[in-house]
Amino acid sequence: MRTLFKTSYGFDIDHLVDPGERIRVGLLIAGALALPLVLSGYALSEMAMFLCYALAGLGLMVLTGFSGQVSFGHAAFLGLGAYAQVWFLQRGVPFLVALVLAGLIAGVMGAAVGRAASKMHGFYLAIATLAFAILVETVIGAAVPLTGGHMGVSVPPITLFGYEVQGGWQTYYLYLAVLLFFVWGVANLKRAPTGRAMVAVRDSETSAQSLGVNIARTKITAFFASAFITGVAGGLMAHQLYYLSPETFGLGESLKLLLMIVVGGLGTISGAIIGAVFVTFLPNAIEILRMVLPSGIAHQVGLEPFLFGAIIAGFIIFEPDGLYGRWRKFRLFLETYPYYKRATFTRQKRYLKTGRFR
Amino acid sequence: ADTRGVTGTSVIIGSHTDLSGPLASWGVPATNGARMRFDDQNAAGGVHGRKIDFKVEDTQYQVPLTVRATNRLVQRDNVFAIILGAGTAQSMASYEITDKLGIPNVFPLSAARSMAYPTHPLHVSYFVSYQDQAVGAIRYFHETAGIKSVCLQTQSSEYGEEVTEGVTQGVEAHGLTLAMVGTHRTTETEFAGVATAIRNANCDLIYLGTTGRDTIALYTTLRQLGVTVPIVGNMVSYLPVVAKAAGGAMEGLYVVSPVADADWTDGDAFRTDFITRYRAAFKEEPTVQSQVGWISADLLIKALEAAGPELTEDALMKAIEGISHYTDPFGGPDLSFSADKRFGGNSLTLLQVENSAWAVRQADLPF
Amino acid sequence: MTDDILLETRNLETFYGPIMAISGISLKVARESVVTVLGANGAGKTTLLKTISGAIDCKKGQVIFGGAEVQNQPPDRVAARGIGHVPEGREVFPFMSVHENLVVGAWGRHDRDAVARDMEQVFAYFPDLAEKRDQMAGFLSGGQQQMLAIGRAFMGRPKLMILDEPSLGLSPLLTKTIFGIVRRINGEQGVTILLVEQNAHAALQVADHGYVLEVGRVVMEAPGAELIESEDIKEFYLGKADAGVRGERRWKKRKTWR
Amino acid sequence: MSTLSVQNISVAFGGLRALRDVSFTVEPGQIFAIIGPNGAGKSTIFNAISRIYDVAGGAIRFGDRDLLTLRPDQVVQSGIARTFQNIELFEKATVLQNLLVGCHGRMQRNLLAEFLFLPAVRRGELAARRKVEEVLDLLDLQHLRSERVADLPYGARKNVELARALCAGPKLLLLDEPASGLNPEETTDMSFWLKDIKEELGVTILMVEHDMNLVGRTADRVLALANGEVVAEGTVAQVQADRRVQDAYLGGAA
Amino acid sequence: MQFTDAMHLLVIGLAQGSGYALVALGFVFIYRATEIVNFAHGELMMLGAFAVLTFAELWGLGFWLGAAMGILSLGVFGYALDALVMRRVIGESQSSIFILTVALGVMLKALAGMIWGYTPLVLNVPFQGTVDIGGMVIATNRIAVIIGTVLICIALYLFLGRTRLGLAMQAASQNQLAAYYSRVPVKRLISVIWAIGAMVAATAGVLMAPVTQVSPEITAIGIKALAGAVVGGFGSIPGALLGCLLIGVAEPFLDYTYPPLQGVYAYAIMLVVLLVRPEGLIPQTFRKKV
Ligand SMILES: Nc1ncnc2c1ncn2[C@@H]1O[C@H](COP(=O)(O)OP(=O)(O)OP(=O)(O)O)[C@@H](O)[C@H]1O
Ligand SMILES: Nc1ncnc2c1ncn2[C@@H]1O[C@H](COP(=O)(O)OP(=O)(O)OP(=O)(O)O)[C@@H](O)[C@H]1O
Ligand SMILES: [Mg+2]
Ligand SMILES: [Mg+2]
Repeated sequence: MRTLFKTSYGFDIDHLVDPGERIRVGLLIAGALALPLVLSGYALSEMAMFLCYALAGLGLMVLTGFSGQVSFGHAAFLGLGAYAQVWFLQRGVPFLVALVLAGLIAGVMGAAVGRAASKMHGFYLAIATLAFAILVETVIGAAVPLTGGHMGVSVPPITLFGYEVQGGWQTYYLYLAVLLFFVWGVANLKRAPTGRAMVAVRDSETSAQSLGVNIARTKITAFFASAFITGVAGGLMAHQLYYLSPETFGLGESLKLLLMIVVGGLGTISGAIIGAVFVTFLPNAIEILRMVLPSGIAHQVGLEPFLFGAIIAGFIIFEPDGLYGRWRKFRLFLETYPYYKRATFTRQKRYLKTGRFR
Repeated sequence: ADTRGVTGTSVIIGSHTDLSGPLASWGVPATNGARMRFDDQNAAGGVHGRKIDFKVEDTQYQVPLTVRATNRLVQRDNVFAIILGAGTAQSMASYEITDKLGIPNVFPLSAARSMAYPTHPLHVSYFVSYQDQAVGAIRYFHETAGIKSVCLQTQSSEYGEEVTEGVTQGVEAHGLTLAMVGTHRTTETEFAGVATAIRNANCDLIYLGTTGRDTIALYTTLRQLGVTVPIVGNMVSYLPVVAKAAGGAMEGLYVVSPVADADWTDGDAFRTDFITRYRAAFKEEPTVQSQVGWISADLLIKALEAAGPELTEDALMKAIEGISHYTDPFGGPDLSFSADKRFGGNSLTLLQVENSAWAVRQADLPF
Repeated sequence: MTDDILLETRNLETFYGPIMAISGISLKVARESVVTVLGANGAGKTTLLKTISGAIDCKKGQVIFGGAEVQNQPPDRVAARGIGHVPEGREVFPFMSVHENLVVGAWGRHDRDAVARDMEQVFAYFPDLAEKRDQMAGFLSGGQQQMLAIGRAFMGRPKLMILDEPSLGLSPLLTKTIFGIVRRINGEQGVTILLVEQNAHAALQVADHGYVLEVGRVVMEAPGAELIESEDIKEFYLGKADAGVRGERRWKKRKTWR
Repeated sequence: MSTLSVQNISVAFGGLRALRDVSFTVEPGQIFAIIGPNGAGKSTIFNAISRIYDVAGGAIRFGDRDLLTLRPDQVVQSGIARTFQNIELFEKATVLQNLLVGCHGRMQRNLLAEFLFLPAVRRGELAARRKVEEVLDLLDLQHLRSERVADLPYGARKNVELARALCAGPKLLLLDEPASGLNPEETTDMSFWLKDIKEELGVTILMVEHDMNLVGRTADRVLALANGEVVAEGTVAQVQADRRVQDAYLGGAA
Repeated sequence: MQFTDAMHLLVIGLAQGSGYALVALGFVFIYRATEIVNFAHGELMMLGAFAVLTFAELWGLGFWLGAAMGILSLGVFGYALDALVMRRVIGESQSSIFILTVALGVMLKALAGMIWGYTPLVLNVPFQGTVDIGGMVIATNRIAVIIGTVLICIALYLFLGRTRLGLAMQAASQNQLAAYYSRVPVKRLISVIWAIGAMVAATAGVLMAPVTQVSPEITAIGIKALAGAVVGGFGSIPGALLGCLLIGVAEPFLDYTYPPLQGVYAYAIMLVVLLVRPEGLIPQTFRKKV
């Protein structure tokens, strides 16, 4: 095991001070950059979708993972972003500007929700966001001149500085760049006062308040940042969906986002990304599973959602800290080998206490 | 030839459909019917020596999953054509992908106008559009019963919007009034409020843009409120369960449909064989949706045959456009396609619930 | 005489993940005696008590209660054998009234009259609680919650009562009362007491026997009266002594047992 | 220097009047202790000052500010920090992170700047970190810097909470039973720290405490409360000598 | 609108509200005793309806015996669900547990689809037909829902508040460790609660079957029930009843007044209530005393 000597406070502030971690992240990015060399067009389009989900998950992570506000309606922001993106593109706004505007529109709506929700807590907030998402869906369906209603709209292609970005590796790199930018930004936020305030609000409102954290403002900020990022993800996702209709951004999609970050590991940036990997590629894994299953079962209708549910349930039962938690254990095992002690992560019995206090 | 998805010995046909979501009651039997047709053809040596490789992807009726399914079919499985894609928005998204690559995407499991209109060389639909279904129904009741006003209740979905368009069109064509329009979310189960509103609107005909469960709930509620005017649904409500539901309370409901369930009991050899084999293979009764699947597959096979051994996308589409007055062995209405007739159906069937079953009231209904 | 030992731990080791919180603790609690465990912050007192009552699992060692091994059993089973635990830090049922809290405390008892009598007894011990009988426990003051936690354990009529810092946050008057009650239930009802207390002076006054814990080990054990006389105990645990020994001196003396 | 003056405040919960016309004044540089039986309303006074409870009447002023016009999160800006009787730390976070949140009130916040982590944000972070280290040094908590609070024993948490309150750089510190759960040795340490905080940092301290030893060593003035009403006020000796205090609180001979 | 129309809508609304409430009661009951928000509750309801349908129709046991067996088997299912699955995640974060219930819901729905298919099935109930109350024709099954709900509601309320078992359940949800120390067999108790919750859900499924038919899609009612429970103050039994009735009654009138938005009103009402009272009508969460 390496020991890192900290010689300045900067060590606690900077990203990636541990050389091992630096190498790992470097390798990961290098690997991501090299992917188009080895992947087919289909796989790259899957990757682009994955990047959209990772970004959306990152957005939800800011809200739910950091500031503890569970949202059942985040797909609404995805949808707002997507529709806004298409609307701006149709009116000739350049791609990047449209993307920022799409984020802003989602963000402002998010802030409004945050404002309204600043007095709500826990489950009430979650259900209120669900209602909000249903209303957004309804409005998108009804605002025919703006959105094409339920008939939907098709999405214009991406043009960047007058050059049409093709599917495959070009889209992939573009999306990767956007994701990396936001990962960096959110990591920054996390080490800065606002990020800390969000975490404080999550852990104890009374305590945070007594230290000068303005609860309402922190929640609104969290909602804004979260919705902004998710809105941008929606803007990107629009191009992968080719065709938008309001039902696309319904409850199922919201739950999927939530599921993603929980399975990935709440409260960590890596969690959002690992969760997206999980959710995007689980269907592929199920496909492979299908091949080895006896054909009577493999062609059973509804097998796919069933396995989807089962695998997620299994993960939560056996790995409640999410996939990121599993990875940490694995890393510790490697680092401390052969001195790894199982006991390190065995848990003592735990007991629930009421969550009806705030 | 080096056409995508076509080799000397096989041709790959794909389908993205709903096997486990809200439209599974359409997707599953249709897929089964098509699979049966393809398997039979393969057993008989395929088309021009090519076996048909039928790849089905479940979309759970979700657009994102449909996009991924289409990508898989197109990029990984390298399909030659797609048939029986489920859902309107889903198929629209799928079109965006297949059109770019010039892949035929035909006979979707949706009668929306946008499925084949505006005319596109790679799209055809085997149904009569929801609009035309509504137009046909309204014309029929206007001509036979002299209705003056219509009430409309639809789901708030693209399907609902299509129906609304059709009803509006029909109403305008005959100078009627549209007395009331209501929409509801697809998951709704309780309709007392709107039913009262509909009753109080006093219209002569009630048209439903509903699917299955909501048709039953709305119909029974309306009748309980003492509404006696004709109530008409369209092809989506044309399900056995709708006729059977509520212990006989569905008596009198009309539907207009471009397809009609075969008469399974008349001893016809084909149908008797079909029903026994279907039961054996899929452990359930065939429905009109199974017929739709079978017929779509049959149409495709006819077209593949007509396209000749040098199979290209273009040849297939030309061959489909050449189909005229096709009749199916289930006894349904005939179909024709041409360069500008992209919806195959030539007429509709009007059915009504009688003794908890669908009875044909008028075949070959024009629209 | 082993018969006289109600509770015994043998070589108990408990971990929190990789951290060993107690390492090989053996102690004996004789029937109808009062035993106290002293120790600095983080010495492992709470961990020891929790291990005894099954709230956490031990890795090694045994807990023998009334002749049977009970370690690593679910806490409700252990409690049903006759252990009443007053946990550290006022663990009441916050949305239930004081009265309901006490009713739950008597779970598993079927002698209605005796339960009613015990309830009156608790209210007699703590008149403050009687006043607040129907108030939600979560809104009691800190001290009142502490009283309620003690009363609730009492309602179970345990053979062994485990008290984790019962005087935490109680006024000087009530602290005295608590120790009076401890002595009474020990004397009158023959309840055995295992007591952890920062107020070592008071604890040692009622204790027949005492153990001193340091970083998870027992470093000293002796009858209560002897411990009071020990220099180290005086220096580090008895508030009384420090006025004389430590006074305004800021540096600390080394403990001789290290 | 600011004076805390509490004038005739009353607090009621439904029918229960937890405080009735309580008044007292804490002069700058004092250690002011509140004692009283359990349920007397001591914590309620703290909650009223930090605006967690609304008062039914009266006034609370700190220096020239009317506290009753502030939101709970603004109280710390006016120079008042507090600890809680039952310890309200951020359990899942490390000690260091807890203390950094303590600095929150004094840090600049700007979402975009933080998102991009501009140099100004870094400077702010470093300054906060230096403050935290000072406090850690003062309370001898360096070794716990990167421990998770959930893993700490009760006594250590009490100290961490005190440290967190100090990070806010208060002029007035409200401590709810700082010595509960500490053994006599640690209580002695606490008394030294309290004096250091008062003398070296010039912080005024208002504390609730049941340990008369600690009160006796440190408090300049003592207020005795019973049933929501002031019973006595004065020096430690004066209050301890009061009959009613002895009966209701100390239990005869103190 | 005529007076009889209004009365009719009122009765329908009450019945519909009762239906929501019956589902909500199950939610609330499980929440009250375990603080777990069981998102799979709508699925339990659906399973209950299917189970009864299987026994009553497919096995031909007739309605009453079928209903009894179906509801009981859901009880067993609920018990097993806790004992085998939910028990393992005690003490995990709320959001993890919530997602677990979502995943369970997905599984149960898919499973039901595999077993019974996706086409709605019809359960024939003995309370078919209509009654005529002062010129108002009301389906008997509506009245059955109202009566069933009232009875179950009273029973659960008394059970939680008045029996020792009920107190112990509440204790277990508020502070498990302290409940253990008080000898309450927390694990077993929680399994019993799941059993009861599942049985209530199954009852709801049966009573609602004439209105909804039986298909995997009926789980959607669960979400409106959730909305109702939240309006009332999540965790309160009277609150759930109140909230669900409010939504149930308001819906038909709003549908009547402006038909194009049917299905959105429940959520709109909920948002409005939450904006005014962020903790619902009967608040169940409290500011921690510090
Ligand atoms: N949940 C936990 N996770 C990890 N370590 C813990 C946990 N609880 C306690 N510890 C550690 O175990 C050791 C013993 O703690 P314990 O709470 O038993 O001490 P204690 O003697 O009761 O202290 P106090 O007098 O402060 O209550 C401490 O070093 C503490 O850091
Ligand atoms: N939020 C609340 N709701 C209802 N009653 C309350 C609330 N907070 C305090 N009380 C009541 O007010 C009285 C005073 O409580 P407080 O917490 O101020 O006492 P205290 O003096 O701090 O006692 P202790 O020394 O035991 O902590 C108590 O009787 C308590 O039950
Ligand atoms: Mg302890
Ligand atoms: Mg207090």
